[in-house]
Parts: sequence; structure tokens; C-alpha cells
Amino acid sequence: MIGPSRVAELDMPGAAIEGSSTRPAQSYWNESWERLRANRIGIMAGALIVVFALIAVLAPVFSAVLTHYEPQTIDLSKTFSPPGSGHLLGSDELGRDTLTRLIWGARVTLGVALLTVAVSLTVGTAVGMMAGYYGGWFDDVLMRLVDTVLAIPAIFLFILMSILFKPTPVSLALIIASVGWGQVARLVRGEVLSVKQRDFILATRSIGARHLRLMARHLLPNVLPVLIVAASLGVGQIILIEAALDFLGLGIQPPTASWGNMLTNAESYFFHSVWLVYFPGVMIFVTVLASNVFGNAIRDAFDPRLK
Amino acid sequence: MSRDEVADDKGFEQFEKFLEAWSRRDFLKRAGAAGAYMAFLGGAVEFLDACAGTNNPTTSAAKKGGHVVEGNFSDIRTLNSMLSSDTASNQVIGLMFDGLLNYKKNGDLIPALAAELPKTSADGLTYTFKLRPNLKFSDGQPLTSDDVKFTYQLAYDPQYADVSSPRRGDLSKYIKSIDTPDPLTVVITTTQVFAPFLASHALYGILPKHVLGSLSAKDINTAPYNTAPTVTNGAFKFVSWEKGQQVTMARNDNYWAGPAYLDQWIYKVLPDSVAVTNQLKTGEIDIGPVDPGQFDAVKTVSTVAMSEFGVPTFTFYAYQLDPGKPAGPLFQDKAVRQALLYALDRQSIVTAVYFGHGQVANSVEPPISWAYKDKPQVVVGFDKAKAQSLLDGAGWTKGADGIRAKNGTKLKFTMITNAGNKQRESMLTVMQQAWHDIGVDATPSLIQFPQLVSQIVSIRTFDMFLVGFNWAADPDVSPLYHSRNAVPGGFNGADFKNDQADGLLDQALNTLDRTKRKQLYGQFQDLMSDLQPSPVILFNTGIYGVNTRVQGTDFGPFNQFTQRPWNHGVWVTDGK
Amino acid sequence: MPSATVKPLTRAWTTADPLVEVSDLKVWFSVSSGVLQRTVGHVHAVDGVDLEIKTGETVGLVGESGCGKSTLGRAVIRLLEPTEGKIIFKGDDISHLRGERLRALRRDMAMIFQDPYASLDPRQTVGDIVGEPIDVHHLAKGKERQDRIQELLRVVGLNPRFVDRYPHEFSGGQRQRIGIARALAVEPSFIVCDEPISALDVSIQAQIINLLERLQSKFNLTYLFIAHDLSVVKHISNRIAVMYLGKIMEVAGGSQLYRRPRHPYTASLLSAIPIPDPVIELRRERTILQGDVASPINPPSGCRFRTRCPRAREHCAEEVPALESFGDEHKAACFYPLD
Amino acid sequence: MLAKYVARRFFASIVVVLGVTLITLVLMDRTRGTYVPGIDLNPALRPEDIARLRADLGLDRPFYIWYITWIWGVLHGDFGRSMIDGSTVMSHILDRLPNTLELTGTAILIGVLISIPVGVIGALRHGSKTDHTMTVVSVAGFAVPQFWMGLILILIFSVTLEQHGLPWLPSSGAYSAVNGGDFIDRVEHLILPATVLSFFYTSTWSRFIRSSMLEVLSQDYIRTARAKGMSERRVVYLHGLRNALIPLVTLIGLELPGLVSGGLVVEVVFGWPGIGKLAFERALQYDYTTVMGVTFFATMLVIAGNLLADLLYGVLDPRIRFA
Amino acid sequence: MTQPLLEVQDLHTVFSTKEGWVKAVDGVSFELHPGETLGIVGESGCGKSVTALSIMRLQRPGLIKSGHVMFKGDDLTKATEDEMRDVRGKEIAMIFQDPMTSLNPVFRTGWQVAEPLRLHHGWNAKKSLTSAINMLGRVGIPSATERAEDYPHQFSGGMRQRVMIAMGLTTTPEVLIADEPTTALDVTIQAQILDLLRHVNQEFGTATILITHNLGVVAGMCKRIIVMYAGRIVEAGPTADVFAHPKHPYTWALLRSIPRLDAERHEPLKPIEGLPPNLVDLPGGCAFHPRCAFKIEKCSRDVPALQRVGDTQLSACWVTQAGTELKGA
Repeated sequence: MIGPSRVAELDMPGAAIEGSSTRPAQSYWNESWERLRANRIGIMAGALIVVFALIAVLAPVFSAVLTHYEPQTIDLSKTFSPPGSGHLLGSDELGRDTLTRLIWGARVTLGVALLTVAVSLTVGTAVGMMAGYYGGWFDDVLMRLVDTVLAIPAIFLFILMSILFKPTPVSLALIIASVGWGQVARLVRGEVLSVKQRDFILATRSIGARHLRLMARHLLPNVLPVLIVAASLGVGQIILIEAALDFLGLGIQPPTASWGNMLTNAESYFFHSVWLVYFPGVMIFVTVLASNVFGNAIRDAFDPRLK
Repeated sequence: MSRDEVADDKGFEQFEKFLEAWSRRDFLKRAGAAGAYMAFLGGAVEFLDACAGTNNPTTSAAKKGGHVVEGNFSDIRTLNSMLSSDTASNQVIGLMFDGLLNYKKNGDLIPALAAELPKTSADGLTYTFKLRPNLKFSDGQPLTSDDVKFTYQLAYDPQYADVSSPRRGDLSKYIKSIDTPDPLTVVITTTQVFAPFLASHALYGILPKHVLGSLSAKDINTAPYNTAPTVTNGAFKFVSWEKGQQVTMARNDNYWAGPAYLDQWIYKVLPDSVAVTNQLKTGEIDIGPVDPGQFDAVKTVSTVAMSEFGVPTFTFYAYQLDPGKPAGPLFQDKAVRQALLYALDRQSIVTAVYFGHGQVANSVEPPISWAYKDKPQVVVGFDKAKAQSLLDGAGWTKGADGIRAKNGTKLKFTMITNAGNKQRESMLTVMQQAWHDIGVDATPSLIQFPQLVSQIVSIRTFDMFLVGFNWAADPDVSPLYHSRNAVPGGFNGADFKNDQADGLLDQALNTLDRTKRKQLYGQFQDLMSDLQPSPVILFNTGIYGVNTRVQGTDFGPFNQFTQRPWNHGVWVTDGK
Repeated sequence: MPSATVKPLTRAWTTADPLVEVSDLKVWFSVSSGVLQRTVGHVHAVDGVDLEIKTGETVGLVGESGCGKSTLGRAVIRLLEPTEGKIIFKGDDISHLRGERLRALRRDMAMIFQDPYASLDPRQTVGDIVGEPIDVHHLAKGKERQDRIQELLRVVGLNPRFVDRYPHEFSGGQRQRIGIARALAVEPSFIVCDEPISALDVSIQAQIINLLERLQSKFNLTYLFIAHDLSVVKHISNRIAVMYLGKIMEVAGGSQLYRRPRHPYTASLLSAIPIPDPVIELRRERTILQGDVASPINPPSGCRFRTRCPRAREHCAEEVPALESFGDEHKAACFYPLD
Repeated sequence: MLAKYVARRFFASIVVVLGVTLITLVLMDRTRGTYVPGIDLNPALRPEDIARLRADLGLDRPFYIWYITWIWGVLHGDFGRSMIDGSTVMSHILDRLPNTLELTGTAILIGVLISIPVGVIGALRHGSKTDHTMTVVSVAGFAVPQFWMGLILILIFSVTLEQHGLPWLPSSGAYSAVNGGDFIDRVEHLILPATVLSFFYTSTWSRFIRSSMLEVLSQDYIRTARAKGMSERRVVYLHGLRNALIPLVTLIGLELPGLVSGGLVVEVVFGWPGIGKLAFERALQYDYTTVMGVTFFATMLVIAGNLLADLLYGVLDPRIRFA
Repeated sequence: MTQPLLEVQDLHTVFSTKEGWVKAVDGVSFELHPGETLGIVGESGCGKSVTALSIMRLQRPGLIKSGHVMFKGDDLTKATEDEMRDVRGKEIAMIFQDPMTSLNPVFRTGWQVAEPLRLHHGWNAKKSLTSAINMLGRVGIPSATERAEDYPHQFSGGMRQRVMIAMGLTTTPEVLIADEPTTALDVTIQAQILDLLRHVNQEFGTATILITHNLGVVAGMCKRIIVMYAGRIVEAGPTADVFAHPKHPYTWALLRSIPRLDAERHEPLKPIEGLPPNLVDLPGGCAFHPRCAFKIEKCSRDVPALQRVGDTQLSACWVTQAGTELKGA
């Protein structure tokens, strides 16, 4: 067959065809990144999420250096202090420092959101990929399962599962992910089915690639943009779901602070301590907004047609 | 008012055991709720006067017509007095049905359908009731002793064993027979002397035999009458129940005490305590229970009068006393139990968590009870130093991590309460910190109410639980503290077993004389203040907001939701 | 397990034998319907095809869209499992190979695709794409692999410095060259070219045709060249097979077919193809076929072409005409052939 | 053909319904512990009473037996009685359903009526200031927690307005407690919850229609339409929108289960006596039968919604045929 | 010569891209006479479709920067949008490459074919539909009455293109612009459609602009052709002359690069080397010069204008304008 030596002896006319060869390699990812970078609002939104995430990670540092309070520190003699000297953003009904709790709440709220997204994406991608790739009865069984999971109105399922499992941040993330994976699986399966149609999959099969290679090297990278968008938009949705569950009393349980339960908790004190309502509300709004804006920005970056 | 005059006699020492502390709103997370039903007060009467929110009926000015909308958090479940076990249902049933007797607001019994308080036989076993003459149901049919007997039969007669009545346990235990020698006379013979009998069991709304008598026991459980009682005997009759929204009632012109002033009484279901506050403000509701946290917000509203009063409800926590359970050994020593209580600044809890609407408890009896002992043998105040020294003395010494330990066991446990009750959640948080300060590692944990119930009454693997308890007028506290109730299904979940306590409680139950009883309960309170098996943190108060256009309400410790002898006298100044 | 270097060839096969022999090949696709996905019929994409491809020759396969030519091409290199019939490759029956043996077979055959946009993974660099067959079959590693990729690029007329670029940076013709390089990477002896130029600009098509011809002669490749454009097929092929609705209607050498088509379908196909010469076009007599291609789910009885055939008679509906020889490797399946 | 298709879809959905109800039951059963629905802590109840109640409710049997019994009942049109109040589950659902339909139906209607023009305008002027503004509003629209928005609206439009002696809107319930229920009264009660709910729908759908419209407007047949010489308005609203709405119909069809569950939080905030609130309250009380009934019903709605979406798709998009 | 029906004068259409303005049509001028069939040939991206769309003012998002489109004495580039609507579909009809996507999938074909009549003649639904069905029959759709009720997807590709043609012809326009009408079709169907177009041209006397990349198609259809490359006309003239003696190296090379069915012997093709130009970054001078075998120094410097070369042809090539014959191996 064609050994290297034989290749070398071949001298092809027209081998000099070149593009404008000075340009650096432009991968899809690079180009998308360029487009994303051009979207200043989108970048700001993304940066905001990163900043919040950093604050969450560094919560112990912040509470030690900046606020000098622990999130659980109670001072019954200083309840409902308005924002100002002693407490930067005021204190709550047990005299706990609002800023400190917001910082620690970021940990819980963002942690739940990110963990949920991670679990949903992992499970959903695996299931959707296999269902879409292998097809046939395997697909039928998996998709019937997904149908079932998605046919239960999600909020019912969250309620029932929150009753069953004591809602800690981790269990809450798993609870929300128990539905989230289904949506991801559907999404991924749809993408896989469409990518599978494309000739390069056939081309890869024609050279004898194994299934795993096809999935990991070809399907996954092509599904990835959709996943990244889903993840980014998902963070916002999950924060809202978590807040709604907090509101129904089935979310993160006090005294652990999350933005959702801080907001719900503050509801009773609207009339005399509006800052308790104001700050967690703003945090949720800004974060979800940032997540949506960033998600949309990424989508636009990946698929500029729809912008 | 005629009712008040009647009520003026020295009421019986009747007891009702009434355990609705975990009323239904606890299920519903929307929790401000929880505070409203269980509440206590110290100096109830002064409060009532001071608040001046309640309007004693002034017959001269009373106008006919109009309506009252009363707001609350839970929907009703049933309108059959013999099937109902929840506060919301009882509350609405109370508007439409009278029983033989009723309460005054201090808990004394007064006659209702009965013409007077019953005659008790010398052996204390037989009660003879005389009904008022010419009693009628709302459909004009006479109400006779047959109806009374029928009503009670549903819950004690074996022929009606299939009726799912929550009263069956007590009634079938205590009632031997019911005789109706004539249409106006009911004779109830009991199996044993039981002091709280009347207070507990003479208040059930009387049902019409001519409507339900033909039904089989099983059919009664599901009769349409339970959700739409076409025939009633109380101040109001049933109009409609729009599930999840409201129950509408209209004046019953056949009411024995004369027709009510109001055309309609509407019981409206609201989402939460914030909604009660809002709707009191907007006038969408006229009457509603106010959460302590909302008190100030409502108080400033000129159209709403506030009424606050003590209620026989307390909030307590219980140590695991069964030495066989994981945390049991921690609490066997009285010193530990006392020390933990000494470490709690309960006045601050009342002030901060309950916004001052409550009273630090020194006793297991409510201060509004006649059996209350103001200064029991041991009064536990806030004394951190004493807490420390008690623990030191008991051999619990602080380790390197600041947590006390004895023989290698750390003083470390988990406290559970039901999720969604804001005050209890806050209290656990406060307790966690207070105890942490004296080297005790307590972790709060919130679980759903049914799981808490399971923990308390059957599973019992908890370390410590926090919950509220609502008592009736009678000072009997054996459900929580008698060793016979430390069995599966019993309420002595802490597994408190003390022969002396059992003896005092039993003796008091079989004593009809109030002075003697009071003395026995005094001893019991002394004993408990020393042993502290399950310390009571505070007594709550009941707070109602009433629109100033509404006159004639008279909320009090025992006339809060179910028993309200003044229902028919309520009127509205604008006649709307 | 045969390793990549040990081919699954056991019997004596020489280059004098046909490289590929296809006999009575059928590829049906089930048409399913409803949620339960019950099969309600079959697309008779390829429905009884006999074809022989000699070593080193180019067989052209023409037909209108939907006639089954791509399916046939894919079945021959076992990207599809045949429903019935046999495929003999280098003397071995490969009709139902599976697993590792099939994978090993992939080293000896390759495919070039029509759409140079869809057939290259947009997320991979040129180096990845061309290198993938090398990786899959463990042909080379490290530096050797890099050299190999660069040589392959040079072979197809691309600048080897392009290895780090992505397909979308290339024009259609360049992309097709990448696809060809990938096909060559497994060092095949047989390549199925599935409409390799029909998506390209007119001025580029000739470059690719010439490249394919040059590669064939250099590497002694055997082509199955699938196209709908008869003039291109005629140019590149030694022999041409004309397909219609899953069946081969006529097989002949290129000029033979043009000069003397036997099958009415071939004749009308030829007449439909415009010739870029206004003088000839003015003089040409046209047979314009009426109607559309019938459905492959329920193909017409007898001769498939009879519904559009100007010469069809009753008999055509009753019996399926077999391929008959008209001498000189010229075969046609028609009861009433043209002279 | 259509009937056959519907029938087949129906049978295929049985698995889903069984799965959903079984999951629901297992979740409830696993959590309940020893708690018996319908009884509060009541010292008057003896263990034998509780045991009898458990037996009456069928809770003494393993959950799968209970499940089979329940399914058997459902097959005979009997959804059982609530474990809490003894009334039939069907009566609960029928009582609450009209309210839920009123609320979510209105919200969906408002959502459609607003989101279509907003989405179309966004697509037509994409990149413009108008488009950016609408994008910002709709993106912000689903960044606000529903319950939070509800509370704020109550504070502004009920409490605050009332206190300033201005006309105000009722804050809870579906109609006035007294003499309520006429059209104006119901509308007044509907305004706040429907606003919150439709805000959410509008935000989602307007984005969706915008991108769907952008996609359609780039299609060849739009160019054909223009080449025919028709006005831009006709091109957009007849030829464009007709195609862009097809996916919206699917979306709304898929939203149909939201008729039951989508408004849950809003129902709770506004004390709206709907199905979602019922399910939520009853789930917390382990009212198996009611929760199962609502779940069953909601699942059927999901399936019906999917089916309806598909059927409507078929009506709107002639390319789809059912077989 | 008759008065031209349509006259395109120095048309420039540009598109804005991230990398700058793209001159999609760069100074194109030609005439269309009543009843004639004019071919425009070129590869993808050469500007032939944009030229057609610009005539109809449908070039959006492109911008007609300058030039005139004179139609029956009016300058269409100056017409108001309302006036343009009266021209589109009524005076000038257009059919497109992909009949699969060019018909609106959700409306019945009869309705769509009848739509121009309702729009331009104000006919009612019934009258316009009758006329539409008549037209469908005339373009060769069997049982047109029934088929008018069908949706586009129920037609085959060829039938759909017939529907498109019928739709264009209902209002008996004077000009029909066919933009790659057969590219998406099979050869046998292509033959049918081309036959139909010839027929239409004869029967209705409609002047036709046939845009295609297929030299064979124009050879059989058009008397006159225009060859475009990179947004400009590089050669124009009577078809027979252009094919016989191309006066532009691009035309010349193109004709030699395509395989011919009638070629007797197997000869290697002579491909045009290099790539089609990138419109954003056109080479200086003649856009074809990097691929041109005849290029001279001037070609990379100055853009050649379209000038008469020989008796009948126009060519934009410095080489042929200088009188050099195009010859090669």
C-alpha cells in the first residue's frame, strides 16, 4: 500500500495551493471566544458570576477580614440593625450580619447551582449520547425513562423528594438534578441524532473507528456548545428553583444561609427592615440575570446567526 | 348578654385534654402560621383590658345585617363534629354547631344546648343533662335527646365502630351508657371517675339524627353531610365550601339563643401570616390571627384593633431520657438537664424571637391555669456561670476543642424540630449558640412535621426535640409526663419515667376537689422544676386582629378558635 | 484477533481476479411508523444488484437521486449491512463481517464523500482528521505520525503547514482534498468515491478529477465512482453501471454506452445531459422522460423503469428483465432494447 | 389514521403514567414513616384506632399492593377519597381545576398575546434599540423569583394603594369572600397572579418567537414571497409568522402541564385555590390519594399536552402526517 | 435592435461584513430585449444571483450603491417600495434554485400560485384560484385541480419547480428571472424544466434571464450569454461565438476544464488552478489574473474594462483586448 516512501516520491502539481497563510489557526472555539469577547455585556455578566463564585469560595476569608462576623453569630441585643456602622448591610432578626450571611449564602446558592448543573450535564450527556448514538430499543428504553421523569411536573417531584431527603445543599442539588438530567438527555440526544446524520460520522466509521472514539472525539465536541449554553442558562434557572423551594419551605433549611431562604425569611419583616428583603433579592436577581445574559452571549458566540 | 350571665357560675372543674399544638398549619410551611395557634400569656386579663381591641357587645347599638370575614391559614377538612380533629375544622364547626356545654374564656364551663350545667351523681359516675326546651335544627326539625345520644353513639357505640372518629379512644373508654328518659333529658353514665370528662367531651357539636341516622357506619365516614352539612344547630348554617378558598355560612334563624346579627360569616383560607397582615390592612378580612413578628405592622393600622391574651400553649424541648438510645446517657444526670436550661437566656428569646409576645416559663402548667404555681421549688433563670459549674461538677470537662466530655463521651447531640416554623427554627439557632458558649455541641436539624411526629411518638431515636404543646382548660399534663404514655403511640416521647410523678398525676385525675387537685399539681410542678425532663421555654400568647367595624368579639384563652359562645352576638357597625 | 497488519485474507487471490464481486445484493431499510416504531414497509434501496469491479479499474455508477447508488457504495465497503446477497472482496466474503475483522477490513478500503463541508468534523484540525485513521489502526506515532500526515497533505496538493487549521478555513476544493487525504491514510486498495465533485465549483471539479486519476495510477487504486453527472463518470470510468430504483439497468464501457446505449433509460439519461456546445445542443434530439422516479417503497412490478419508459409494453410489468449481455462487457436489462 | 395515531400514543403513554404514579407513591411512602395521614397528634387516639385507620387507608399493606388497588380503582374511574378529609379526590380536583385553568389559561393567553408582537418586532428590528430593550426586559423577566415578584406586587397594588385611599387590587383568593364571583370581581382577583405568571411566559416566549422568526425570515420562501411583490407586512405576518408560530404551538402544548404545576408558586403566594396549591399542601400531609390523583391528572395533561402539540403541529404544518 | 426591456447600467451592490465592504456586484451593465433568453454564467459567489436580486431590489441586506436598472423607461433603483411591489411578481417574476425551500410549506400550492393575482389584480380567491389551476395545468402539472389542494411537500422537486414557474407566470410578467432553476434537480427532471422554460419563452414571449453555473444549460437555452467572475462581467456575447471563440481566459479555461459527454477519447482535463477569489480580499487588477495562464504584467495592476473584442463579443481582458488569441495545450 502507500508507504511513506511512495508518498514522498509523488510530486503533485498544484501543491502550492495556499490560503492567506499568515493567519493563526482559527478553531471553532477560538472564533466563538473572539465573538464572545466582543460582547462586552456578556463578558461582564460572565465576570460577575466568576466574581461571585470567588467570593463564595473565599467566604471564610471575607468573613474573617471584611465583616468580622461568622454567619451563625447571633446577637439578640442587636436585632434588625439597619445597614451602617456595626453591620455593613444591617443585621437580621437574630442579630446576624447580613453581609456575612450573603457571602456564605453565595456558597450555598452557587454551590447548589453548580453542582446541579454538573450532575445534570454528566448524567444527561451520558444517557442522551448513548440513546442517540446506539438508537433502537436501547434508545426507546432510555427515552421512555426520560419521558417518565419529565412527565412528572418537576415542582411536584422536587416537593416530594425534598420531603423525603432532608434538603442539604448536596441533596438539594441532587434533587433538582434528578429532573435536570432528563432535559439534558433529551437535548443531547437531539443534537447527537442530528450530528450523527452528518457525513463526518460516517467518514470516521469508514476508517474503522470504535464507538467510544466516535462518541468522545466527534460527538461530544460537537454537542459541547449546546451543553455549555445549557449549563450557563441552567445556573440561573436552578438558583430560581432553589429559591422557590426555599419559599415553599422545602429548600435549604435554616440556620444555613442561602439567598433564597434569606429572602423568604425576610418576607415577614418587610415593613420594618426592608434591607433584609432588598439584599438577597438583588443578589438573586443579579446572579440569575448574569447567568441568563452570559448564556445568551455564549449562544450568540457559538451560533452568530441567531443574534 | 344572656350568655355571660349564665356563664357566671362556678363552673366545674372540668378538664379537657386537647392536643393540637401541632396544628395543621405546621404542615404548611408558610409558617408564621405556627405561632398563631399556640400561644400563651402571662396576665391575660390585664392584657385584654389594655389592648381594648375586643369589643364587648353593646346590645343597644347592635345592628342587624352584614358579614364578617375571618381569615386563617388552613382549609377545613370536615364539618362533622365527630370526625374532626383539626383546629380549622373545629373552628368552623363551632360556628355552626353547639354542644351541650361551652367554655367561658377563662375555661370555665357554661351551658349551651343544655339548659344548665349537668347534675353529677354522688359517685361521680353519672351526668344528667337537661336540654333547653324547643331546640331546633336549622331546618326547623326539633333537636332532642335522641340527637345527642346519636351523636355520642357515633364515637362510642360498637355498632358504629367503623366510624373513623378520633374521639373513639376516650369515649369508648369512659362512656358506659347514654339514656334518654325523655326528649329533654340525657343521662351519661361513665365507667370511672374521670375529672376532665365534661371539659373534654361535653362540647361536641350535636348532629341531626334525622339526616344521618339512616346511614351505615361506613357511609357516615363519607357522607356528603360531612362536607356540606345541610342541617346545623349553631349560630350559622352552611352555605358553601369552596375548597381551598373559603367556607360561607349564613345566619341560622332557628338558633336557640336567637338569630345572630350577622347575615354571613365567612371563613377564608389565606396563604400565610404575611397575607393575614396584608388583608387585615386592606380590610379583605375582618378577623385574623396575627403572628408575633407581624404585631407591630398591624398595630399601626387604625382600622384594626388588636387583642392579645394568654393561651394554654407552651414551647418546650425534650431530652432523650431512654438510656438505651444513643443520646440517652448524656441526659440521665439532672445536673446536665438543669445546666443546659440555665445557659439559655430565655427572656432574650421571648423578646427577640417572639417579639415580646410570650412569657418565660417556670412551670409546666400555663399561668392562666388555676393550677399554676408561680414560684415552684426551683426557678431556673439565665445563669451561665451556674450552668458551667453544674457541668463541671457533673464531671463534664472541656476538651481541647472547647467541647465538654466525660469518660471520652462528648456532650454533643442533634436538636430536631419541624421545618417551616420560623420561631422554632430561630430558637434552635439561639440554643445552638448559647450551648456552644458553655462547651456543648448541639446541631440544629429541621425535618418535616410528620417525620417529627414519628420520631416523638414511635421511632424515638432523636437526641432532643423542640416542639409546642397546646393544653386545654384542665391542668392534667399526663400525656407528656406519665410513664404510661411512654409507649409507642404515647406522647411521652422523652421516655420520662418517674414513680412520684406518675402517682401525683393519677391522684389528681381522680380528685374532683379543685383545692386538693391544685395542691397535687403544685407538688408536681415543684418536682418537674427540679427534674427538668423536658424544659418549657416559654408560654405563648394568642393575638387576634379585628377590624374596628366588627363588634362583639371576645377572644380569650379558651374562646380563641373553637369555643366562642359569643358568635351570634357579633355585629358590624356599617351593616355591610 | 487479526492485528492491523494481518489482513483477513486466507485464500489465494490475485490481482487478476475481480477485486470486488457483488452478487444479488439487497439493502432494504425498514420504514417504521408510530411511537411503537413498527415496521410498515421497506425502502428497496438496493434490490438485487450484481456487479464486478476489477483490480485497478474505475467503475462509474450513475443514476438519479434516490436510485440507490450511494447505498450500494456504502454496502460494498460494509458501512451498511446487506439485507441479502454477497460481497466478495479480494476473494473473501465480507457480507457479514463484524467487530475486529470488519475493523481490520477498513484498512483496505476507504470512502470519499460528496459534501466537503459535512464530511469533515468541524471541531478537528486537519491534522486530527488526516491523522485519525493512523491512530485508529496504530499505523504510526509521534514524529512518524506527523511526517505521515504532512506527506499525505502534500500528496493531495495541500500545504503541509495547514495541519493545525480547521476545515472551515478552507474552500470546498481544499476540503475535498483533506477528505481524500484521510481516505488515503489507511492505505486502501479500494476507494468508493461518493459524488466527490458534485458540491464543488465548476472550475475546481477538474482539479479533483485529475487528482483522483493521478492517485489511482500512482497507487494502483480501484475506484467505485458514484455520480449523477454522466459526463464526469464517462470521463473517469473504465466501465459505467447505470442504476434505476435499486437495480442496475445497463453496464458498459464509457464510449460504448454513449455511442450505443441499449437500455431506453440510459438513452434518455444521455439525451438529458446538456453539452456545453451550442452547435451540438441545437441539433440534438431530445427524449424527455415524463414524470418522476417511482417510490422505492413500492417499486413498480416487472421492470422498474416501465412507468416512464417510452418503449414499455405489457410484458414489462409482468417480469423482471435480467441483465443480458450485448457482447464486449456490455449488459442491459431490457426486454425491448435499443439497437 | 388520526384516531389510530392517538390511540397508539395513548397506549405508549401508559408506561409513563404508571412510572410517574409509582415514583410518586414510592417517594411518599418512603418518607411517611409511621405517620398516618389525616390524624393530628391526638392523645385520644389509641394505638388500635390508629391501626384501624391505617387499615382503612390501606396503609397496613405494602405500597405495591396499595398501588395495584389504586390503579384498579382508577381503571374503574374511582380515584378514591382524600385521606385527610374523606371527600372524593375527584371532587377536590374538580373544585380546584376551574380556578387553576382560569389563572394559567389567562396567563398563557396574555403571554401569547404579548410575546408574539414583542418577538416579531424584536426579530424585524433585530439589533435595534427596541430589540435590545425588549431583550433586556425579557431576560430580566425570568431573573426575578416569581414569589418575590408576587409579594412586591401585593405590597404595591394591594396594601400601599389601599393605605393611600387609592383603588387597589385584592391580594389573595380567586374572588371576593362576600358576594364575590361576578366577572369584574374575578378579573380583579386575577390581575396580580396572572401578571406574575404571564410575565414569566412572556419573557420565555418572546425570546423564542424572536429567534424562531429570525430563522423563518431567512428562509427561501420569504424571499419568494417578497419576489411576488407583497407588502412587508404581509410577508412577515402571513408568510413568516405562520411558520414561526408552529414551534410556539409545540412550546405551548408542552406548557400545558404547566396549567397544573406551573402556577404552583404563584398559587401559593396569592392563596389561589388551584390544583398546584392543593398538591403541595396535600403532599406535605401525605394525602396519598389526593397527591396520586393530582399526579395522575397532571401526567395525563403532560401526555395530552405533548399529543396536542403534535396534533396541532400537524394541523399547522402540513408536512407532518400521522401514521 | 429593439428598445431593451430591461437595462442594467453600471450596477454596484455591496454587502457589509465584519472584514469590510464586499463588492458583490461591481459595475455590471447589460440589456435584456423583449422575448429573448439571456444566460448569466458564473461560479458561486461571482455575483450573478445578487445581480438578479438587485434588479428586483431584493438584495437585502446588501446595498445598491450606485447604478441604474431601467425597466420600461423607469429607473427601478429610484422607485419607491410601493412602486417596486407593483413590479415584483407582476412585471418581473423570479424563480429560485431550490424549489424545496422556495415555496411556503404551510400554504396550499394553488393558494400560493394564485397569490400574485390577488395581490396585483385584486381578484377574489375563487377567480384567482381558477386561473392558478389553469396555469398549473399549462406548466405540466397533471390533474391540476386536485393538486392545487396539495401542499408543496407533496410534490416532487421537478413538480415544485413547475409550481414556481406557474406562480411566476400567472400575472404574465414581461421578464422572468430564473436563478439556477435546475441546479437542485436530477438531469432527467432538469431536461423537463428546461424544456418547459423554452416552451414558456415561446408561448408567452416572456423575456428570460437564466442564471446558471452549468455551461451546458446555457448552450442549449440562450442566444446570448454573460460570463461573470468576482462580481464583474468578464465576457459577453452571442452564445455560439463565446463558446466557439472565448475572448476571456476564464471562459476559455472553464470550457476546457469540464468533461464533455461527447468527448471521444479520454484526455486529461485542463483544470483552472488556484481558488476562486475571496470577495473580501480581491487581488489587485484583474481578479482572475492569479489563475490566468495568459496573464501579463498589466493584469495585476489595472482592472480591465469590458470592451468589444472581435465582432460580437465583449471581454474584460487586457490580453485579448490587445488582440492576442487564446490558445494552449
